[in-house]
Amino acid sequence: MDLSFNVEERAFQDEVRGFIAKNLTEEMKRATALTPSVFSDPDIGMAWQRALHRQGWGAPGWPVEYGGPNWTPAQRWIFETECARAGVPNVNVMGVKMVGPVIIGFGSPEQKNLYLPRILSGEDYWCQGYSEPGSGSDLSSLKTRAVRDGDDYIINGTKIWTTHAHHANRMFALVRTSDGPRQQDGISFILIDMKTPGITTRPILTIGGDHEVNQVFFDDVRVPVANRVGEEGKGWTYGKYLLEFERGAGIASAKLREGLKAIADLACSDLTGRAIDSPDIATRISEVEVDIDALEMTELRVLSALQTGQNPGAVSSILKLRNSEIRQAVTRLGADVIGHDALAVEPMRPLYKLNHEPATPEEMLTVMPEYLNGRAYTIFGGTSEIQRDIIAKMMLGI
Amino acid sequence: MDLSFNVEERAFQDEVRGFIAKNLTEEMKRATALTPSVFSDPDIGMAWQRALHRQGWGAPGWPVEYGGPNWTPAQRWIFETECARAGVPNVNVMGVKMVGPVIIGFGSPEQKNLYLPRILSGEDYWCQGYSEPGSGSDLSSLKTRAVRDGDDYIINGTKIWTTHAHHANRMFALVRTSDGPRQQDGISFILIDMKTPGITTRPILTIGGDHEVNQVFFDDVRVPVANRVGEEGKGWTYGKYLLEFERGAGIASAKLREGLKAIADLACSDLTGRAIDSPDIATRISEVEVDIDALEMTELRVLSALQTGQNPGAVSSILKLRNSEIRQAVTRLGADVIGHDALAVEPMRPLYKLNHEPATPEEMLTVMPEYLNGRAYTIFGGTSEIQRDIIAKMMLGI
Amino acid sequence: MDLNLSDEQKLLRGSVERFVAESYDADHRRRIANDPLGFSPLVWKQFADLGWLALPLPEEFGGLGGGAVEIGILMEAFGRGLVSEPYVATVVLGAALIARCGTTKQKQASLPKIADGSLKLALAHSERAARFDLAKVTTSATKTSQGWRLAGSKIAVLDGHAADEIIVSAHIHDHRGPSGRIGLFLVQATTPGLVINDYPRLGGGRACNIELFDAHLPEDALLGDGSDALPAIEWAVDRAMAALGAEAVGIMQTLLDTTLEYTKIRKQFGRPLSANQVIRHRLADMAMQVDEARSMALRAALKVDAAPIERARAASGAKAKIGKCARFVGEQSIQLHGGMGVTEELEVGAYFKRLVAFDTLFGGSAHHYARHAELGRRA
Amino acid sequence: MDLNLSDEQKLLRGSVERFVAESYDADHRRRIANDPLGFSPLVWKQFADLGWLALPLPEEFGGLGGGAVEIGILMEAFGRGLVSEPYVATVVLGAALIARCGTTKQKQASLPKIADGSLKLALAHSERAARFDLAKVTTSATKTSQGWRLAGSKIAVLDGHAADEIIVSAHIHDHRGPSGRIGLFLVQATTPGLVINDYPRLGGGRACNIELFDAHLPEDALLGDGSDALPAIEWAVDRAMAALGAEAVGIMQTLLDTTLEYTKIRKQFGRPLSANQVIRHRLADMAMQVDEARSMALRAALKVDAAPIERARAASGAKAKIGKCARFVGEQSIQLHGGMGVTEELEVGAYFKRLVAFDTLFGGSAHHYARHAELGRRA
Repeated sequence: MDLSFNVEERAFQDEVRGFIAKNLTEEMKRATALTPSVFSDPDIGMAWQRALHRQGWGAPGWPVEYGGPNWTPAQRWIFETECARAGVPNVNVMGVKMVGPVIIGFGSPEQKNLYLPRILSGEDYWCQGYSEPGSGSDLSSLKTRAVRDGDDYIINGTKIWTTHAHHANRMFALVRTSDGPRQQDGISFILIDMKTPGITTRPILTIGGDHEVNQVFFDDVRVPVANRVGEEGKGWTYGKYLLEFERGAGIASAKLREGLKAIADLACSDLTGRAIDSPDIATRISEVEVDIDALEMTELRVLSALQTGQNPGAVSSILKLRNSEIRQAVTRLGADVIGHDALAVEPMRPLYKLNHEPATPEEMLTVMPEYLNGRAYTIFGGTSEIQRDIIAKMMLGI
Repeated sequence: MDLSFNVEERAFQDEVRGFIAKNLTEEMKRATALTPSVFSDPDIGMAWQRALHRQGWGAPGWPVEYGGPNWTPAQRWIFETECARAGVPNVNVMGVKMVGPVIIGFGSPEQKNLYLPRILSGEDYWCQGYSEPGSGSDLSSLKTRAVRDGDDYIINGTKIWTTHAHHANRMFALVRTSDGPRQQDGISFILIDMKTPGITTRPILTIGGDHEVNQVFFDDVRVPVANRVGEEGKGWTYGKYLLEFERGAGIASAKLREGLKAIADLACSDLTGRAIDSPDIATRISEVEVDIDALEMTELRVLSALQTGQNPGAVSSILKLRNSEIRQAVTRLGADVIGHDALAVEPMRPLYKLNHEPATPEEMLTVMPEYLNGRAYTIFGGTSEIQRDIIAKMMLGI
Repeated sequence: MDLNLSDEQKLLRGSVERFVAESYDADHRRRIANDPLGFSPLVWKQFADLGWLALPLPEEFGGLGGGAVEIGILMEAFGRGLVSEPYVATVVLGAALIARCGTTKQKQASLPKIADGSLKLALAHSERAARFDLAKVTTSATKTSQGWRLAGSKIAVLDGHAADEIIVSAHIHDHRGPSGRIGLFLVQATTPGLVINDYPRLGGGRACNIELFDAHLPEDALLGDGSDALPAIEWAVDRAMAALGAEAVGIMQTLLDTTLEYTKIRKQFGRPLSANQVIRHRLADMAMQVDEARSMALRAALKVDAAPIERARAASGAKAKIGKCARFVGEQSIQLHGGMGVTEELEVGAYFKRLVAFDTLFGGSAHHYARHAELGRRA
Repeated sequence: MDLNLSDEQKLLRGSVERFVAESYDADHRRRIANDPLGFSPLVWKQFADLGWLALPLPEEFGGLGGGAVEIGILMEAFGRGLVSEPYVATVVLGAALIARCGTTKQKQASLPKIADGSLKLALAHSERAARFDLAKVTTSATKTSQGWRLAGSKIAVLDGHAADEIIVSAHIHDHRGPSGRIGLFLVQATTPGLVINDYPRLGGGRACNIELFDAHLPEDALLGDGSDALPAIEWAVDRAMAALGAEAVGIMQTLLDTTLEYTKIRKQFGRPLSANQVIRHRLADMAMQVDEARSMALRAALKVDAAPIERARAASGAKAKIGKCARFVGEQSIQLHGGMGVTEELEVGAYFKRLVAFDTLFGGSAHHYARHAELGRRA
């Protein structure tokens, strides 16, 4: 057993650091630091995606034949960790990490040829059409309906919580193509051009004041049957495959550590009247740091198992739960650290393009929006209650 | 609104203090302080009961015609608070607070004449035969059976968690006298002389090392039908009436406050290397103190409602829950305050009659047994889980 | 010993609850939230007409002589409607400090105008570097031949943008330098050298940071006789914390009611959310914490006139405990509302944010548990 | 970067798990609990035969040169059986200190005898007034013409009653008084002036308090050269905390397994306890915490040879986190076992008590979070 990197791993780490130093601009860095929602604005995120693509790193998780870099799990780890440390923008996760793997796994040759290169290059920007008003964590109850009409489906219904629908030119969606005795049956996986007539988008503001998610309405939207991925009625299977990706595949500890570091730096600063000297703050920082250490070790144990081809078991729910809870602890700590400044609301967005002097120092601007928006971590992607149900059932057999 | 006492109330407070000063011996006080289980040994507790009885205070909650002192709720409060402050022994709660009210409410004139004076005087010592192995919080599933045989019942079965069965000369028990479609039906409330042939008692040691509870076996035990309280098959009703008493009637905050004070004194002592100077201890003491303040206010609000004849609503579960949780917080704090000394186990009992030098100072002797035994607070009398079920159902209607 | 409401108190409760239910709905709150003033002058006038502005003021200056319990009754109802009028700033903090510290002339000049709604106040005390330590004041007040010169920065001034006069605390400097005494100064909003940078406040209303660039004040701007004002500030803040605690109870109660209702109606996997035992227990815990918070707010109110240490421990204990309960009830209300809870589509977010603001104001739970412990050592 | 067990480590794990499963059952534990020695000399002999006592010792003194990961594998399995042999006292603390601080002669004299099971050690370091501050030592060692004179009191000495030699820490006094250096002294159990007051230890095994009434020791009783031993003590205690953390993981795993099984079988209101969502979620939380504890114990083991601050932060972080998890898992195991859980009828109580003892040993969670934070400032 060894926690340290071997020679090859250290060399790769140097390579990643060199790449980041060369390609990450100050503007990207500042914009990322000043983004209080999960996803970077596309102008920032896609610039970074293009840089990654030039390097051949546009889709770290994809098989090499589709443009993946063929990294070992340890390399993935190093890459993600260095990116988190440097504060790089988020790329279009819905493209690279979500719909990409589904198209690779279940798409037709035509779909692969069309979409995958455009994801890699950043030409396409994807959004995810899963949730609906009323469906919540019970995704299989979805009601948006696609009715066959010749070589097209005609889609009617609405999707909600659609991240960056207002930026995306494409959506992958789960829609109901037939009714079966089981709700899960009769769901299909469809790729939709967002410029198709009949699609409208309504912004939904988060409690942190950010426009990240939307409601999308489908009013007789005509989509070619050729845009269906895989078989009709098997969409639930493909969608679940993807949910697994959403839940488990993240290497979360590195980002948490950077988030905590920013808060700890604030706590040590005169801007907060040195919050670190308050009776509880230092200890709470240590508590959260140790929780991150534990999560990191669990991630590394999973990674070690993957390296040797073992199945790490049903840990994705644990990783999702702990990540979301720790992230909330970090943002909560932030809210407590900034003290009086927690009262000030800055409603303008994006924060990195603010054209007036804000009421709080720039270093604090994202703290409250992140705390408030961060309440969503234990809700989206399956609530913490659902995750605990899953752990009890899958890991404990009860 | 007024938190302070009026002239009459202050006069009564003086009277109680005077009584305690005159009657509470140093021996009683020390024995009480060195008892790490809920109930005082009868030699201590019954001496105090006799003193109370001489004063006419043998059963504060009873109607005046049966020997109660006719106190207002505020006087009850003052009495309980002063007793807690002074550290008086526990009397036979199972007699005074449990079976007494049931006999008063549902007993025959003969039963009242026989038993009530003997409870007041301390001549009888009662235990409660409710729980059975396997019944747990689902009391109505009890299986101990009483079969009618002429003027007697013949009882077979077993009871468990029977506090002080090894001291008691009488037991009140719930037994099954018939089978109905509802489990609750067919249960009767019976008074049993513990010297009746066929009764055996097995001690059960708690994890704190105390012999307080027992399992009691009934092997063809013959009890006169005249010993049944109220109607046959209505025992569940009487028993529930009593459970309400067990849950709600306590005035718990005063005792919690004294328990916390003992721990805070230890924390300020050189015996613990002044634990109070540790980063968290002082704050945790404040947290618990504030929780006690909140509970006390809730108790006082209930009491004020009772004073004016209002029904305070379904708060007994809240009081039981908070009392048990705070008590566990106090004992947990104790375990942390004594530090290294938490490792030392003193197996001999009773602690106030120890005839060797213990490994830890006397002031700490009860700390660990109280922490360990204290785990039972959230289990006995209906687990915390059951209490939350009740609160959700009764108070929130879900 | 009696914790029942008197008949007058019941009447007051009825009238404020009715007022809030009738005048404060979601539309009103949305309108106000987008208003640069952050509250309605019309409503303020109604407060005056209803006698609520005069409620705790001394009777000899046009007040009704009410106490902290009456304030608590008002504030709890205000919380249920997320009322954003500057009641705490003007009445609970400002008027109280003038009533306690002011000269007779100062009281005569201010208190009747507060009562009739024509004078709004704010207290500028906190400074960024001080965090929540009330004794740390670096803003300086230097005696000049014409009066006083104030210099420094203040932060988190509640409703300062709307105040006609701001009460500013400053360390009094005499010819030997810092005197060790804090003074309170009545600063007209129009005073040259006073710069107000206001912003929307988390959970409704507004607050501001202010800068004093050698602002010149007349001699009688100093409240009272110049003795150290720290005890008065602590006293006023303790009262404000009791009042805000009651408001938080009202907010929590509304969140509990709303969330309970939602979990009964919202279906997941074919049955209402409330069919989940985990959610039922969560709601039971929320209900218990609302009850505990209510007990603590009442306790702090009943002890505002006790001896300083007893009063301060009750206030800090209440602030700490209610803050803890508020975070739990607020965060769980969001959680149980699911995705909708984290948006501006429902009002649950606004109520939650007001609770977060409550927890922050004058210091969070950890700060007040520590203060409670520290005061305990002194007791 | 590789966290998979090597083949040798897997073999070790298999053998110790088998040994514990076969030799350590409830009857054995009951017998041992009532034994004045608190463990079985026969089992100790088997430990020696299996090479476990030699495991971490340096190879040049008859050891196998194993590391903290191997110790962790042993300890986790020991936890599953509540093994009460004095492994930590003798091997993890005692042998390590001799190996690190001792002269070659001292190592030759002790280490082979530890490996073959003929020498048992204990470390007497803690003092009541010091609480968990390792740097606070008032026991004094004064140089005499014949050697050393030791005076003072020690508390919570693990397995001191069974030790042939006790390593006692003492503040070295020279002719000018206290030197500021702590020394470690090998004290024979039979030394006049050494008084041992032993008692059953919470959760199994025994511990003792000791008094040194001017105990006279030979000159070579001092381990090593007399340089300050505090860094070595901190190092050894950090290793012990990593080992005890692994043991706690084993205990927690057994409690989780047992409790899970119980909730499936035990019926209330006509259905198994595990049919309650609240209980399912509780068990899920317990499982997660066992997993987190396992991660932290491994992390501490992998960092025992890192630079002092990194090592100490890993050890304190692990101790704090595992302690917190242990209390939760332990207390909930009792709770879910209901009435039976709080009695000596089931073994769940014994496992719980061992976890409480773990949390207490060398300081609880709050102490170690504070140490972690303090070391962070120095890093």
